[in-house]
Amino acid sequence: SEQERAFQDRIDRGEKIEPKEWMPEGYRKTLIRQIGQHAHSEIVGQLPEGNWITRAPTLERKAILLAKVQDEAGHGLYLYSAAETLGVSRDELLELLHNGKMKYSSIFNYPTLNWADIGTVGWLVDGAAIMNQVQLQKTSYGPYSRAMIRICKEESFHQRQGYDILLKMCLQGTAEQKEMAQDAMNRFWYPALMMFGPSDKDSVHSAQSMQWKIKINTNDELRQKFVDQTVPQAEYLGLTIPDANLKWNEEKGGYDFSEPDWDEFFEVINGNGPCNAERMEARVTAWEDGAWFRDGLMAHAKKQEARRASARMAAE
Amino acid sequence: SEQERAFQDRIDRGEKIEPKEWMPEGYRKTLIRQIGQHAHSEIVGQLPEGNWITRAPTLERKAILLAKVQDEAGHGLYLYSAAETLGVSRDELLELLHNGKMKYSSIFNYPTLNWADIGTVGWLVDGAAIMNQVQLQKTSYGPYSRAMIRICKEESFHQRQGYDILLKMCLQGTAEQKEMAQDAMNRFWYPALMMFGPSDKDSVHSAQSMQWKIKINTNDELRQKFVDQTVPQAEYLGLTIPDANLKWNEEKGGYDFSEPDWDEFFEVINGNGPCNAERMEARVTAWEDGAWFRDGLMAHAKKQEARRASARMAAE
Amino acid sequence: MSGVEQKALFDWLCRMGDNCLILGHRVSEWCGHSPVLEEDIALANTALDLIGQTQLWLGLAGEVEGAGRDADRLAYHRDAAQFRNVLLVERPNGDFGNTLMRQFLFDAWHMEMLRALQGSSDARVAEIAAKAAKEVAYHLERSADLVIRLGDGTEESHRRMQKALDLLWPYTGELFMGDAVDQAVAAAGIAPDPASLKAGWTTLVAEVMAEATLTVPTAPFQHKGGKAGRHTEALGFILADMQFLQRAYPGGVW
Amino acid sequence: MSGVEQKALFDWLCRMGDNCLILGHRVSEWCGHSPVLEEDIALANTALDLIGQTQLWLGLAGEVEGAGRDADRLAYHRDAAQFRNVLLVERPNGDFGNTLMRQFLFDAWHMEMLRALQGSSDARVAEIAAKAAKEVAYHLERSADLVIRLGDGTEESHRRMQKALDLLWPYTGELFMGDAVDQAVAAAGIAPDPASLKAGWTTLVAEVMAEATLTVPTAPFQHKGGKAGRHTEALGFILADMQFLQRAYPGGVW
Repeated sequence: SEQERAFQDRIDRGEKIEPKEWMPEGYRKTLIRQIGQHAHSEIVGQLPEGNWITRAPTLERKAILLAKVQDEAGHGLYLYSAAETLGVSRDELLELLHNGKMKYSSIFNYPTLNWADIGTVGWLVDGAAIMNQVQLQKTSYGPYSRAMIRICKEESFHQRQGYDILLKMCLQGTAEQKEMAQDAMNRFWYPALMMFGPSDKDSVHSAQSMQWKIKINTNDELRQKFVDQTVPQAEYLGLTIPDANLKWNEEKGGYDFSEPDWDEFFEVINGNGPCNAERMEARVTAWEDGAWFRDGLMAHAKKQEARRASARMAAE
Repeated sequence: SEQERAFQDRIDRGEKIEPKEWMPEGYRKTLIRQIGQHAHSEIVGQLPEGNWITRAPTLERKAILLAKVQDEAGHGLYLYSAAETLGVSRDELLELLHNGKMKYSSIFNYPTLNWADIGTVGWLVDGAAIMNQVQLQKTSYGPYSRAMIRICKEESFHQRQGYDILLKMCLQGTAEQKEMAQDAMNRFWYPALMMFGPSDKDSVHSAQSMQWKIKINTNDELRQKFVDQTVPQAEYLGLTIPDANLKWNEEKGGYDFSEPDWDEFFEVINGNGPCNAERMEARVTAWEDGAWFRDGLMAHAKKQEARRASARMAAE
Repeated sequence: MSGVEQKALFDWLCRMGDNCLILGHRVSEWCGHSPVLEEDIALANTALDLIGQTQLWLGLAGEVEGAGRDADRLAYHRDAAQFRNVLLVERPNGDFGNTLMRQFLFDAWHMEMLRALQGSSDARVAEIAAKAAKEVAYHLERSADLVIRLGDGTEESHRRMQKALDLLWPYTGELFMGDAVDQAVAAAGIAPDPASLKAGWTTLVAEVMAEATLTVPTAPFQHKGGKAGRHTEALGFILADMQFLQRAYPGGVW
Repeated sequence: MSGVEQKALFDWLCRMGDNCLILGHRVSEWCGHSPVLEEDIALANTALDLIGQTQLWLGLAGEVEGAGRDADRLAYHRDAAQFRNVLLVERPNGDFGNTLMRQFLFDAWHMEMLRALQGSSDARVAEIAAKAAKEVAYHLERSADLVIRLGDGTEESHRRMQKALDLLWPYTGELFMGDAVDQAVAAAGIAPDPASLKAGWTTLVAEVMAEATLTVPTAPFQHKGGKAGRHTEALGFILADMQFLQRAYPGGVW
């Protein structure tokens, strides 16, 4: 249609789309799905890291981890707000999460099993997330783009803190600590690669999203960039990336590497990951057990409103 | 009355009273209270020791503690059975426990705070219990007496195991371990002395109970015996009994010692001990959460019965 | 400072630090499990403040002791009997209402204490108190507000808050009980006599509970022991988690 | 025995021992909290048997390894990644029905395994298996019976047992998955190929569930990892409690 063409022209000129402006239904839907998933990922993402807060090995590490998890909840808040500008409430989105109709990043279905996992999640998982998010600062939807700018600042901080945990463990720590770090690397490498989504040729939504500048780079581009950035960091730590095919390719100016096991990826997406059931149970339980709390606050607000109203009436 | 006199004569001759035989209502009531409290003490007594099963420091200690707690549950079973011969069911007694109308030994309202407490509970608490129970083997009510004979055999085993924990910690252990043991002694000494009940002059039920041979020795006799037995054991461990007045009295051939704080005793009896609320909550929760389990078994039994009945009918 | 005073000051600083550490631990157990996202944020923030305060108090305790123990050493290498926190802060979280009530009852005391400590004769103590007071003022504002809203919310939320208040009440008395340690630091002008904080606390609690339509319990029995290292059975389990890595990997670098 | 075989045997013995240790731990968490006194006794007895079997398996593992580690050293001084139990046994207790269902699913496998092991080429293994089999036969009889009675009890007990079965089912597959360790011990005639136990287990489970009026799930997904040291997040917390004293008091004598 005329409208759609005009919309695409604005996008192509690099203009930002704002909440009240016209947009194609598909654009709105795609954004809601993407922003909602991203928001859900932030709140579910509290769980694997929260798992180690009570066991953090020093007071400083505990404080840093608390701050990080707090940031994640904050990111969730920004993102739900961005989604709300598209006409969907946080409660609606949460209901879709709780009944399994919306997803969160499948990385959070992997368990955190030792303290090095906390470092590795910061380094690899936040690293991959940032790679994704940096491009999204340039996304065409204004509120989303602005949320991303705020988020990116904090995330890069998290990534450095994660890497710092591993620096300590690998370069100054005991042999056992280095083993932990290698174990974490072995478990998180491929799931981190999966975070960019399936290869472009198998990715359903990619082309349209790129045209709308909801995505800027392809999955494969981002994955390649991530590997190229990560390999030297791993080398510095003295960690081995669990990929026998990993090799510098002079010609392309990047590393060749093995694809993750996409069957596993789709299994995990479909509920069959190590922690899917626990993560969902934790979130649903938190929500259900908290119903009385939310109801209580609501009831109090109504009482206060009624009191103010009758005070006004009495005064008139 | 004639009957009462004849009953007392039988007691005085040392005869045992058996379930179906006539007995004064007061005798029955006193026995129900005493046996019921004793049974409740066994099951509540699982909690402070159970608290350390998952943290027992060696596999052998864990096994010994499990066996001990299992024995205690078993003692509970014997005692509820003995009480049932007096016409009161286990469920009735449990209801009285759960609604606070029946008590259990107040010693179990003290927490177990370190591993030496497990040794100390075995040595002092089981030691005091045995002192009580040995005399009760001669009690006039047959089923109670027989339960006590079984129980005493196991208890003395428990006491030795408790003492053995302390032998290891005090004679072979580190300075920290010995400190733990002294800390446990400091906390458990007076509560153990309280286990014999208030001084004879303040004890409400004692005279009648002794006449009926429901009790054989007085509270003060038993307490003295306990102190005299325990002091040299403490000395052997190198532990200090927290009583500046403790002193050998050549004349009486026993130790002089300080009375426990009876105000504390009555406070704890009346619900104001360190763990009263937790202990009751644990028991009531176990009972309530287990209702579906008991109902399920009952329903299955009825179904089976109905099936057998209809099978019989079909066969006829 | 005499040796006795130094020992008393060390003990007293451990009490301040351990209160923050253990309450921070309990609060952090909620992480990702609270009833609403804003609470996840607020709780993480509260825990973070408390852990920060722990670092300051236990750091100073280590300095005062002069035996080479820093805040981490004190946090991670003492067993339960060496911990000096009041029993209130180690109480299990229970439901979210219980957690909030515990927080309010503690915050109300904490604020009184930190206010008084800003006039401490020990400049280091006064400085930590001034910094902490800013954070705790916010904790208190928030916990008081939520107690009021939930107390005067639905029947269900009222019931839960009253139950929480009844359960926790017997653990508040310890906050105001003094002992030789308290006397020594009070005599040195370092900290107030704990009993002197009671009037302010009682007034604030009464006000908040009145607005929350909750009934302040009157039963006199109060637990004690934490300040002297006699804790509830809960603390050992807290420490088993908290200290696992430090205990299991001696010589580790984190 | 070659070095490879010895290493495989050590690993395999740790699997046997760790299954017993971790399940024994879980079961013992019920102590004093079960729905009825007879169950308190039965659970303590089950836990006790399992801890006894742990001592035998891990004791032999230590001997085979020949590095001076005894059963206690193995139980108390390995971290989660060195544990070799299947994930099933570390699943949280949940309600009492979940605990019983986990016990039955494990007992049914355990019995098949111990039966086969009595013909082991390693006399020490056969001997432990013979002793354990007597105990486990009783565990199995009891857990099967309770699953049947509760499955075919009230609507509520049926619902709970079905839920437990559905939740635990994805953790049963690991019992029958083989790897290099399994192949090595099977090749040496020490232990059966895990897959060979599946038919017997499946038949028994099907029979019991039919009598219990419960539906055996058909979803194919199965968790794995425990046998190779990749556990769930639950194990770390189990070990933090279990190992606290040994970790906190090096050089202690217990």
